[in-house]
Amino acid sequence: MKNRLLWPLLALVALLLLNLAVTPSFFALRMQDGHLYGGLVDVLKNGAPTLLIALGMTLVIATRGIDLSVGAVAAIAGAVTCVHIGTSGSAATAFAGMALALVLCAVLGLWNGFLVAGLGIQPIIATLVLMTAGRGVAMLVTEGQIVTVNNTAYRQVGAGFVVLPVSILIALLVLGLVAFVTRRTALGMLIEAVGVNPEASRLAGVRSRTIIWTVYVFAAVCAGIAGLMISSNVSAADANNAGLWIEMDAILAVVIGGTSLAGGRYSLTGTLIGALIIQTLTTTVYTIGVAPEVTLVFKAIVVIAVCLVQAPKARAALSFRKVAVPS
Amino acid sequence: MTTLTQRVPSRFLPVLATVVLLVLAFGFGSVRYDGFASGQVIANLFIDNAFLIVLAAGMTFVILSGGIDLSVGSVVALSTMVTASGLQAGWPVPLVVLAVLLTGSTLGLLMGLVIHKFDIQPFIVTLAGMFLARGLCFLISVESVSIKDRTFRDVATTAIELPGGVTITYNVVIALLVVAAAMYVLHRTRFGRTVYAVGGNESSALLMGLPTTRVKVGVYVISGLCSSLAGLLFSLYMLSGYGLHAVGMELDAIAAVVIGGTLLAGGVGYVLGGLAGVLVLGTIQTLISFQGTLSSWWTKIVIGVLLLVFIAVQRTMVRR
Amino acid sequence: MTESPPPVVEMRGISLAFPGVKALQDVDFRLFPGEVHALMGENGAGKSTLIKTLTGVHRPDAGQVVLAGEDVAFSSPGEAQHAGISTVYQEVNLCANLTVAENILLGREPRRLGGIDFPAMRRRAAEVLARIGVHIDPASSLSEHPIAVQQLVAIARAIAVDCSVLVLDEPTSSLDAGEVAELFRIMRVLRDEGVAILFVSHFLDQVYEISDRMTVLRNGTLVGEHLTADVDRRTLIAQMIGRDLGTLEAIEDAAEKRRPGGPALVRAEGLGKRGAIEPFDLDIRAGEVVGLAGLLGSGRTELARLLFGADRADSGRLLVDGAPLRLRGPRSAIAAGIAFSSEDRKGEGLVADLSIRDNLVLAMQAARGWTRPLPRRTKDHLVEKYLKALDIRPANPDALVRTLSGGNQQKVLLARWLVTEPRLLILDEPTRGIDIGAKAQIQQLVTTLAAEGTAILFISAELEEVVRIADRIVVLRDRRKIAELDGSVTGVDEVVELIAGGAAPEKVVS
Amino acid sequence: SGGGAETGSTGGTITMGFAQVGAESGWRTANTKSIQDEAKTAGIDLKFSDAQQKQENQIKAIRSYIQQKVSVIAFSPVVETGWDTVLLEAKRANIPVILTDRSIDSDDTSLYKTFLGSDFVEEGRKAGDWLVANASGPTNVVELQGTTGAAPAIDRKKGFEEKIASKPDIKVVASQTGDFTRSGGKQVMEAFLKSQPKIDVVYAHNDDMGLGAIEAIKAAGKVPGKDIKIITVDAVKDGMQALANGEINFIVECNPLLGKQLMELAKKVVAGEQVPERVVTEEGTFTQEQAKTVLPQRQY
Ligand SMILES: Nc1ncnc2c1ncn2[C@@H]1O[C@H](COP(=O)(O)OP(=O)(O)OP(=O)(O)O)[C@@H](O)[C@H]1O
Ligand SMILES: Nc1ncnc2c1ncn2[C@@H]1O[C@H](COP(=O)(O)OP(=O)(O)OP(=O)(O)O)[C@@H](O)[C@H]1O
Ligand SMILES: [Mg+2]
Ligand SMILES: [Mg+2]
Repeated sequence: MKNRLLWPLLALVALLLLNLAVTPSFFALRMQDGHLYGGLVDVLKNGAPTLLIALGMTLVIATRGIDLSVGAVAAIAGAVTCVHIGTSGSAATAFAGMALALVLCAVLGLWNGFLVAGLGIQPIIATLVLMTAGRGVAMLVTEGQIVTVNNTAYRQVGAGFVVLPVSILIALLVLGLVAFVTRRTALGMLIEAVGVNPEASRLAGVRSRTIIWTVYVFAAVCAGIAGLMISSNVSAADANNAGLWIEMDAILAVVIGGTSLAGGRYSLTGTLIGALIIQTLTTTVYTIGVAPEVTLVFKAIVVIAVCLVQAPKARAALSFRKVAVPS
Repeated sequence: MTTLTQRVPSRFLPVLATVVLLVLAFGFGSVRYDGFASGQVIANLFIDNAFLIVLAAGMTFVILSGGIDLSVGSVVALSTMVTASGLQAGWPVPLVVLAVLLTGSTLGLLMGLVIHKFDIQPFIVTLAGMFLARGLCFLISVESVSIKDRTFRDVATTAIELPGGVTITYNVVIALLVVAAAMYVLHRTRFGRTVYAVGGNESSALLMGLPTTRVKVGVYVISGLCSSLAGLLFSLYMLSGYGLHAVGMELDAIAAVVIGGTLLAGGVGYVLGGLAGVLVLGTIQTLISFQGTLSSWWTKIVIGVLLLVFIAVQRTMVRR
Repeated sequence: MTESPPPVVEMRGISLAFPGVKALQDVDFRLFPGEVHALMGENGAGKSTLIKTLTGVHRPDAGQVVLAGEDVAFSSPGEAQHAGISTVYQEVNLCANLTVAENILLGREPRRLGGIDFPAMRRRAAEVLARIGVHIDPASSLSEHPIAVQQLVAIARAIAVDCSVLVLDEPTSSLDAGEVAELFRIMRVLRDEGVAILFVSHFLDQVYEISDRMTVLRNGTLVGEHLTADVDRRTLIAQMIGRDLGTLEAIEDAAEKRRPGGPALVRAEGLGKRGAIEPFDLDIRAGEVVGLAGLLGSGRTELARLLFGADRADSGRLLVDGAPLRLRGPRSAIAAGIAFSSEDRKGEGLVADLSIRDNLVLAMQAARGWTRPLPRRTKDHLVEKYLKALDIRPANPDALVRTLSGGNQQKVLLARWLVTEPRLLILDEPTRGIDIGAKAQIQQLVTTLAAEGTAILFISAELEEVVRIADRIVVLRDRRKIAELDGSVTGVDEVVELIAGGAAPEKVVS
Repeated sequence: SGGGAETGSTGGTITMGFAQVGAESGWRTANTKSIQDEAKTAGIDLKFSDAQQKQENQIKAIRSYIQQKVSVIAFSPVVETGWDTVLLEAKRANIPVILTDRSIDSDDTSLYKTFLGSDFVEEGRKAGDWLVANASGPTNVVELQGTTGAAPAIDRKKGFEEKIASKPDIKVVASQTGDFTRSGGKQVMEAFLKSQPKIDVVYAHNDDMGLGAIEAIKAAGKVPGKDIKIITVDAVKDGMQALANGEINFIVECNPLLGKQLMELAKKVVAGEQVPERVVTEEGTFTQEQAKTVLPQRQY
């Protein structure tokens, strides 16, 4: 387990070192007005929404599901909050708006859970419905405009600091919470059981529906919080672009982190590393000045390299080791 | 529905349910909109989605084997780019076609080999393939390139007259041929049946002594080939090459295949299901454009709702 | 017989280690043409691993494999198959989403005009199935059939081609006497044609009946190779388990018939499900072992699933302690104290990718709900207790169940339900693939549990076992309950007659 | 296939089929709204469809308009290329076509009647002109590009480079795509601020990226508009506000309110009147002072 995470971690470090080579000040941290600044802080901060969504996605994937709607849900969260805040500058309005948004996200999660666990629709199309319609809803809320707000309390979520950027703290808090809840209660084990063998789990008396329902709600709430961060970061709700394709990044983070799309055993730490790798990759592209037209090729190469490094078979191909067939 | 359930083997039900739904949707459209009840509207469904039909056919192979291919949309874009710039550079048409098909299959082969040899999840490998193919487009040119070649234009604009004054294009013919070929391969050849076996249970298939390597790599070659062919059809359809063509089309292809009743986990499904899925997506779009009064956001919402109606009704029909 | 032809398969000095386990150490093995060679050993001794090393599933760390005089190193089972080694692996390894015919013939299907000739394929599949006495529709999907039929299909696949070596890893674990006889008949025919047959089974009777020679493994090492005629059971068992047999026999005698009185703990009234089992009545009292006897496909599993709520009944009702219980699914059954250990441990039983520990506590944890995790200490205590009680090897709670040998997996499944301390324990083929030491252990466990007041419904393809430990036997035929025999039954013959439908059925009908 | 131009007009009222690209930005939404409102005012029956940013969807929509026999088709081409086939069909069905926002690349100019819209290259030039006029000494520019491959991104870059080429002091030291979004602009700018030792000017291909860059600059403890000058394109309301506040230094307008002109053209085209092949929209540029005066009247 520890060993399994070693290689992704090395890949992450390698990427960071690449940045350091190009920008010598990349690792430098500096305090300014009690805020911590630096390249690493930026990576964490910008990676926070992806990380949050990837956390929710990890649990969904562990149950053999997938949630494509997270980007749309994030957009809805931002839209609802910003429209609720409007021109108000009061903290109370901001909190009410955020609470409203998160409750709504939970409802959307229930909806996904209903389609998957209740109606038995394949997760990918069940959530495709909300992926498409959800963005429409977000635009309906904002009437297609970019809604700009000017609310200091709301700014804190995505752009505020308590020494570290608040978004990092929130993401780490959620990570800790999920880790605690799934590993200290039996939830994690039951999720994995449902993901590996749904029928055997059912016959062992596991409430698989409730569990599936729970993970979709959790994923939606995570997406909601991420949506708040994204929108708060720029103090505006962009229904069309907020969280666009973030589901792909999140799934990629989960998969790089070593969780199989076929469900079953998952690793939250893996997801954390995966999300950081993805964000570092993006940041690297910006810092080392990869031309936009080469960006995608660069990303493709890095992604493949990262995967090859951590694939046991690829390493085994170099050093001669026997390869056992899974049975 | 009970009589239906009894007479038709249950595995055909999803496809059948989809077809019934399509008929219902067309009935609804004809009653509601002028000009909807015409053969040409149905023909347009095929004309406008020929490339998606081909993509879905290739994707069916991959999904049946338990994999997924996210690169198809980008490979379509790359194919249009290769076509357009090749023609611009004065290459003869057959050479261009060959180059495109070769590019697609080679990319598929490479992805398949990486997936199989190094045991990396198809999702990541094909996602990297997606980046790579689109990146290559931009390396060729960031701007869109027009196709001015006469042969190409002629093929693109030729209308084949069907009885009843309905016209279709060569694209449709090619797409339907691909579907037929895919059906043949999947159902009548050892390769095809092994695709099902691998998707059903890979380790069993291996222990049964089936050529799983060939299949696991082969499906990506097929999907790559289909993507590049779809790219050619797309070039004919658009008469241009562009790096931003077909953004997100992989999702359409996957959705079509899954809507048609193919299990994402692999092992269960039909090519015809994919075709039906494409037609469902196309019909939703046609209904919306005939409505013609929806704002951008209502368009999205209605697409989602119609999609939901289709899959939920299909689901209840299949459930009995 | 000893010296004449050279061996067709010779494995020399084979060693193979998995992380943490040395599965094989310097094992030699020879297989001669025209013999049935039994590979013997306890659960986890390395039998299946040796077979998989032969057929290219695993690459050995050391040693060589010689086939017909040539060094071979297969890199996939497909290659081994092409070289003439036909194999039935221990767990059913077929594709449930394909038809029976495809499962038998895929890879060597008859073709016409470049495509598969399906009618010919079905005809051919039906022929092969008929050879082993199975009559099912070759065009039906494999998933429609119970595990035993799937096992027969796997055997059919193996004998559908001409081969020089036939490997059968516990092919009889789910079969009843009739099927076993058919299989043996075929094996003899093949042997006489010169095919070398490698046979694994934990049923000593079967081994002695069919095999000519045997190789014994213990803990991954070779103990010896003998002609079957040269070793008696006592010696063989002593070789397999590495100690004397005394204890085992004591256990076998211990089972004595009891007839507990009292009201029914669980009572089925007209419970039935169309197409699966006709409505039946059944009483099970606390402290009683009820055996279910019947042929393959007679509906034993279906009956058990109805009692557990795994399938929903469409007639009748179930009473627990005299009060009707609405079964909405396994959960309500579990809540009422009913446990069900499925015959299909791979598909419906174990969660292969989880550890032994998680699998052991799964049912209990599910019953408590996720918010009330079992305390770490309780968990460790339980796990330790059952690892020891059932002698599960390796005794490492963190080992993934997937990596256990077949018999040890079965023990884990059994332990999962024992942990919940059920009032009614339904055991569907609990001794499938379990070695004879462990089998005796489990039989004793059942008797002890019954003595402590647990009601047990015991299903086994091995009739002797049922007769030995059941206080009462319910006989099924053609998905119908046809008789109930009380403790006075002494011999297997009596039951066999009923099952086969020869004798007048209603002997002691409830 | 026969039929005259009048087939389209059902009972005198004009039906217009409009195939919009999508609703990817505030600019686009304002554009859509203007067209919808003006159609109502002009008494034109508008059939609107949103292509969700996909050219093939636009083509499908146009095809369906032909099927529905509308009197005139208008659309904003996402890309210059690839319209010949479907426009040929429209021509065969005798339905006149008006391009808005952007032209198409075709040898056959008879495929459309007129093109109404802005000139993206020209916008880039205007931005370049201002910088050339206002830069003193060596000037390091970072560029926030639009979506890679998108026409406005390519042209605004082209026009800008064309102009600053005249002054070797002005150098584009980094150029990266921010996908036309605020978050994109902010993230890219954050990275630039770390990797570039000296940045004098930000040239953003639209207001939104510029607004994102402002956030990043502020967070880094610098003053946007003073320490780092900012030039953007579009002139949407939020951008104008920032301009008036002194956080942006110069905005090149790209006017989305084409509705009125479009409807006028449509009426003429349907009536068979002659229209100019190219109608350029009225577009200006804004400095900080100008922004303050016009801000109260801005409608989008
Ligand atoms: N893939 C694997 N990974 C790790 N350990 C394994 C793996 N496969 C088998 N083992 C271990 O190798 C040993 C031998 O197992 P094997 O399956 O060969 O036993 P067996 O003799 O067939 O037993 P049984 O009678 O129960 O089937 C066991 O300790 C088992 O746990
Ligand atoms: N020899 C056979 N020929 C045809 N069908 C069979 C045969 N054996 C079993 N079946 C099938 O078995 C199914 C019923 O199986 P069920 O699981 O109830 O049997 P069982 O008595 O529990 O047998 P098992 O010993 O396999 O557990 C039916 O679908 C029937 O078609
Ligand atoms: Mg074994
Ligand atoms: Mg059974």
